[in-house]
Amino acid sequence: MTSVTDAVPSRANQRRLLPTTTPLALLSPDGQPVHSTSLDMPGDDVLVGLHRQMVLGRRFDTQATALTKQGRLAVYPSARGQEAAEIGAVAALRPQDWLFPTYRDSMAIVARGVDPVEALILLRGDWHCGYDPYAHRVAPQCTPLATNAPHAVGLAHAARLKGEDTVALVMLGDGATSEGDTHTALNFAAVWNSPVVFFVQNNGYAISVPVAKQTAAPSLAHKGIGYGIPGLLVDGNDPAAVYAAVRGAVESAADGGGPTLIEALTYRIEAHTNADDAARYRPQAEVREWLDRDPVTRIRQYLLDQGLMDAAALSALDAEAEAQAEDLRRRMNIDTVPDPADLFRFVYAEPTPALRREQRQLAAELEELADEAGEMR
Amino acid sequence: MTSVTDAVPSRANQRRLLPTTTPLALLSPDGQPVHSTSLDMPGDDVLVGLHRQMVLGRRFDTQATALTKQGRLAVYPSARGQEAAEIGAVAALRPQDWLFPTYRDSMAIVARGVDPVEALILLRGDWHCGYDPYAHRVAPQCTPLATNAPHAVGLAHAARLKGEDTVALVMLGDGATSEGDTHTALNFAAVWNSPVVFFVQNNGYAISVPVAKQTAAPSLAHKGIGYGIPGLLVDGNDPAAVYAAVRGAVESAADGGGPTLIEALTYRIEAHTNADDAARYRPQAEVREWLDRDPVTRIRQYLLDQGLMDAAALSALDAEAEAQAEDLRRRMNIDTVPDPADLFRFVYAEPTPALRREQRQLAAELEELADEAGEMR
Amino acid sequence: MTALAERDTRTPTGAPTVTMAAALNRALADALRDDETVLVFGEDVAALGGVFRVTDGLAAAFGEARVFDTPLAESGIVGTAIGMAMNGLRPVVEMQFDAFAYPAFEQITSHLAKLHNRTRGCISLPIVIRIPYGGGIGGVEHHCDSSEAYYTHTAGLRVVTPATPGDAYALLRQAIDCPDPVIFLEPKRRYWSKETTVLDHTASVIDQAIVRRPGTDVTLIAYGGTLRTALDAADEAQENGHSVEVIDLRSLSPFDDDTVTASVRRTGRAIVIHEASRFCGYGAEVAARLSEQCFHYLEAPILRVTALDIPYPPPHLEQHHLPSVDRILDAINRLQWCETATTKAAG
Amino acid sequence: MTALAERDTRTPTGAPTVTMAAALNRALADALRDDETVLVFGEDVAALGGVFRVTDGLAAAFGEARVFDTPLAESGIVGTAIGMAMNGLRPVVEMQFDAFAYPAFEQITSHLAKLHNRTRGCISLPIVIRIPYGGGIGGVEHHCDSSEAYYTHTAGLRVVTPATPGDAYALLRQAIDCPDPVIFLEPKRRYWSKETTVLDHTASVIDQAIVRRPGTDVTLIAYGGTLRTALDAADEAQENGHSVEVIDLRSLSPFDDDTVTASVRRTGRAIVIHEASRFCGYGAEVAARLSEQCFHYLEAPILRVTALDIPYPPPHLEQHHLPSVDRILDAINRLQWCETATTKAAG
Ligand SMILES: Cc1ncc(C[n+]2csc(CCOP(=O)(O)OP(=O)(O)O)c2C)c(N)n1
Ligand SMILES: Cc1ncc(C[n+]2csc(CCOP(=O)(O)OP(=O)(O)O)c2C)c(N)n1
Ligand SMILES: [Mg+2]
Ligand SMILES: [Mg+2]
Repeated sequence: MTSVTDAVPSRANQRRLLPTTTPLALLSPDGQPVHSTSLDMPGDDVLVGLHRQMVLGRRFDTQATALTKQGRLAVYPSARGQEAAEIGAVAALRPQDWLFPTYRDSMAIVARGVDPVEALILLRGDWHCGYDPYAHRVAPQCTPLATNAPHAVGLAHAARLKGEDTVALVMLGDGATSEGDTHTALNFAAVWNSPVVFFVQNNGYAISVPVAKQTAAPSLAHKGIGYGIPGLLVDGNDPAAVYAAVRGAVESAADGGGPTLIEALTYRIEAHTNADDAARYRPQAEVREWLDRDPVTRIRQYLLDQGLMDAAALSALDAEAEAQAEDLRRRMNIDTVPDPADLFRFVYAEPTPALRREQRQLAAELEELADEAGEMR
Repeated sequence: MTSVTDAVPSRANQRRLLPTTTPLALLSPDGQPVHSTSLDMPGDDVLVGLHRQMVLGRRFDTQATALTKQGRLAVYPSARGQEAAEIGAVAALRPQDWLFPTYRDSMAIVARGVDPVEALILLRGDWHCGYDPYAHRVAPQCTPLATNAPHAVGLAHAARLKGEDTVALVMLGDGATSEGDTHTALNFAAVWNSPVVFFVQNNGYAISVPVAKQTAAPSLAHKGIGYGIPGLLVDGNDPAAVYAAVRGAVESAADGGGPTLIEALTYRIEAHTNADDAARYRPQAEVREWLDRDPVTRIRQYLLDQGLMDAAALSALDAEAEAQAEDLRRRMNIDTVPDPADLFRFVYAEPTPALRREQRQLAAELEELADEAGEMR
Repeated sequence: MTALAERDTRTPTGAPTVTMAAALNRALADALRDDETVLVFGEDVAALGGVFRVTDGLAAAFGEARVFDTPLAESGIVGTAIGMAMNGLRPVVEMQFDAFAYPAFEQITSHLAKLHNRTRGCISLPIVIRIPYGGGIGGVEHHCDSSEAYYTHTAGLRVVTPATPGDAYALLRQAIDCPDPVIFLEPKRRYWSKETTVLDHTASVIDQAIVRRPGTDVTLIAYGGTLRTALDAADEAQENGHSVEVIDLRSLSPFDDDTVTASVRRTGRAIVIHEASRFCGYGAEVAARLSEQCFHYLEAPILRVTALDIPYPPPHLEQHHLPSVDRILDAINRLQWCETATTKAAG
Repeated sequence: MTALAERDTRTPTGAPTVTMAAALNRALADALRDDETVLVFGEDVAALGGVFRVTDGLAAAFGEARVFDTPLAESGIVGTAIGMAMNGLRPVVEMQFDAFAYPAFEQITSHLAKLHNRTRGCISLPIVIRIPYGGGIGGVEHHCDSSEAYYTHTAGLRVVTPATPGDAYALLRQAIDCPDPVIFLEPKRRYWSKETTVLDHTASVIDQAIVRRPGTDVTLIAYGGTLRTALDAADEAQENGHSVEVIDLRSLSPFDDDTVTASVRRTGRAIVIHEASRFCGYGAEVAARLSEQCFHYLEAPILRVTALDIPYPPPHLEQHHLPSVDRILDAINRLQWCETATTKAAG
């Protein structure tokens, strides 16, 4: 194992650590290429792939919202409008890397390869996590804000100790940056020089609270220097820029360059969840403004202009998205009954005697109910 | 009451928020005046007063350490070597301001006017806090690291809501800056634009852990910009610079300028407490280096050079310090027996029936013991 | 429903029908109106009116200086509330959900509970921490914890929980007026339960349990979300010939020994009911102290009907976790009735 | 004393005399030696060897990659430990003092205790959180809390506490090997108590209570810091003609019902002893479950000898707070001996 103290970097260079005052971008809102000194335009295949995942992701997201209306999901926090950030960040990860998502990031999880139904088991209410985190290296979606950040740092630090080439990317919201665990995780990662990417999706709100009431900093990316971590401010609706920034951070971390803090400026188009009423705290005009800066049309425009896609390919893609949504709808409409025995199986590696007693009691109760039901027939 | 949202400042100016790369100073280590563009040399009377308090403070501190050897104090965390920071910060406060000290800051508390014996009741083990916090506007010495920071912000915010001209200064150590509550307090203060001064004494260590393992930031003052708070890096062994920096921060806060973060670079000459063994983690040579940068001799040299003090005044001051130490020794050597009834009086505003029962039981036990003792005679 | 609307329906004589959420909203509005030093703050309490709308309309009615949203950090909310109370204000803060109060645990345990004692009473902290708690609403993980035992074990805190709209109003008003810090636990699944009552807080309820239903054979001890379940069970048990007394504790700390002990000594049987897990749950204290204080009066051991000793389950399994009328009836049946019969016959 | 020195005195046959601190140090050294995935980290555990010297010499012996100091944030220590365990390591972390674990409360309660359950067993968290706890050492506020009840009420955590050097070694080794997260509570005031014993961890102790002293009239149930007090009280009580059995729980969660229930059914009388405050303390669970499981065997109510229901007192008053031999003897005398005599006579 390599030593931890070796990792402590010499006092960092101020310039390198501060973000640009305007967000980094590679594509203008109307899809025109923007010259950037610090980011390289991803290859065509990457851009085509990003667009594809964004289209599929948005369709998945709208389908999930629809499923709440049919009562198939208890609740769903939509990432509509954040497709560039969700997809751009995940696409930049390598297979051996880890993703630490929040409740908001179902789209990212599915893009990472998790089965959409498994991704929704949490929100359907069948179990707390519906997928095996090790299968695609995706941690359970985290609900207590910012608490997944130290997990990412610990996992990444362990990878370094074990000599594995693994980077951990943790997703955080603008509101989550106010929690103590964000502070703690940034600090531990910096001192340990851990291969971690802190990816903050600043979507303007923490439920009803606007960023202006969350921080008085020039930007959330300006928090980096206070830990000796480079902070990048990126146009979060520009998938090319998000991909390039995250990719650069992943490569730097993998090369022993330590953690990076990336703030992606984007916007939450839907309410906080389907249960929320956004009209109480934000004007519709603001939403319209952001609809005009739509991330999907932005990259689509670029691909069309560059001749990297044509109308046929587009409709094929839309059809594919439709088919996936159809399949998701169908599978989510199958009634499921989680096994009550699961309540006791996983509290400890081995159920305690007391838990086995409780399990027997519950089984007996359920039998009794079944018998009563039987008698009624 | 004034509104809170009015207080949210516009996105801050980057330049204004970053500290200087070298610590601000007004006096060189050998006591020569240093020109500064940002700090003004305090008036002669102020400097004489600072020196006086530092001499008295150091004598108090060495006396307290001596009292631990005589078993009169359970433990004592010395501030020796930090006199410029402890005294410079407190001297800059106005009567209506509040001080939120830590266990390390007994010297500051006494300089603020708290009776030395009352200040030591905590460490003598008679009660958790020996003074009335409202008498001199000094919060109880705080042990759980950084937890006093949000208290200072809340008190200051309340003062603003009530239209009072009160600034709260909270003392923190370098290690405490790693705790979540430092983050939370800085952020709340910035968003609320609260009149708070965050005064971090970077004395090189958190018990045995050097600052290099605590943070990878260029300086702790660099944390300010991440909250939109100006960060100042000050030579913490220069009482003139500390006073001027804190005074400026207090005035700015009082004028509605919001919070300031000040890092005072200093050094803990003694072990963490008398119970600690510093030889386990730091070389004596390092201590010697800092002894050569002694804050008291530094300002003394300046006062002598400027003819603001003469040998007679010096020995008079030393005599005064001796007399105070003598008085402290005498009063601390009086045996005290805290009243067991106090255990129950203050848990709630009114003791609950259950607590009254427990109190009666204890009283009965103690009577019984007294009788037994009597019988033995 | 807005705070103002609520206030309009208020008449000296007529008794309005209110939900618990509306009663709490009214209590906050009335406290803000009656006491200039009262503040209400937390996450999403201003513009949104709270995720359960308990603070609905308050910011509009009383201004952003007294009702405001904070940055997203519970330890900052409680920590700054402590500082404000040190400076003469009476903060009423909201933790959005039970499990999201945990970041404030250190501030609550090491300061809120202890500063008055630490300073020999110099510093008073008249702070109310409102915490929507418990399950039964199909909430996902972290939104359904019953965390009362963490607070009741901490000396220096008062812990109260209403079970009815009327008590919600009275308890919250009295909690705000109380010089001690109060952990105010609001049973989520009762937020929308209605009661027709005049909202009034003159009669002391903050440290007194109340007999909700008189009975002679067995005492059910419940609070917050489980009172309704206990009352329903009592009605069914009546049909099986058991006369059941139901006590609503209201104050979990301090504990009202007089009311509860008197009842159990009369009935000789008792069952404690709560939504929290059983092991080291609040019911353990109730059972332990009653077993001691009523030892010679007990015809049967004191039973506990609680949630299982597992993390809170996902929505589709929570019905197996929570105390139910059936489980209470089963417990009543296990109270060794025949044995007493024989005992009584023998005696 | 250094870890290496300790290890040198170790011989296959001879039984060394060790303090609890030395036994814990040895357990960590042996675990680090036997299992490459074990890490030890926290505040001041490396160069300093911990404020109680429990990690003394480990950094020198095993290197800074496996034994290291962290930045000063308990929630970061536990949070990163969780991430490391997700990646196949076995972190053993130290909270410097009981009350300083509170900043990690959310990580412990919402993640450490629940991730295995949350992921249907996919993620295992074999993490040990060492917490020096309890008082009796003249420590100032925040350094003397007995916080076990906060953890024992949280499903998914194991909570163990040794009372002797031999158990300290065995329990810590087994806690480190255990696939479940373990809150390992070290009774501060026993750190320097000595025992002559061969340090061995093959016999299972992690979920079994042990009868430390056999007796027939009354069962004293103690753990950690209060076992010594209970044994001393038992000796004195013997002189007053009471044969006292003393049980050391060792595992607070899960609770060893078999051992304890068997004893209490035999003796018919029981007293639970702990340093934590009484109200909703761990003793409440013990008394509640024993009152239920041993109802027909009890000659007297189960009593609790605990600390007072107050914040931990300053050093010069702590002797009034803690359970003492006298208080245990008083409790034994209150166990209604005469009454039984008459009962027995009558029967
Ligand atoms: C510790 C904690 N406190 C409160 C909550 C309740 N809550 C859930 S989401 C949310 C807002 C989070 O905003 P942000 O971090 O910006 O993420 P977004 O929802 O915008 O993606 C809040 C307050 C929580 N989940 N965890
Ligand atoms: C929350 C918390 N964790 C741990 C401790 C134990 N502890 C007391 S002082 C100290 C070091 C603090 O270092 P620093 O903040 O630099 O202050 P200094 O002692 O150097 O003045 C530690 C770890 C504590 N008091 N509070
Ligand atoms: Mg957001
Ligand atoms: Mg320090």
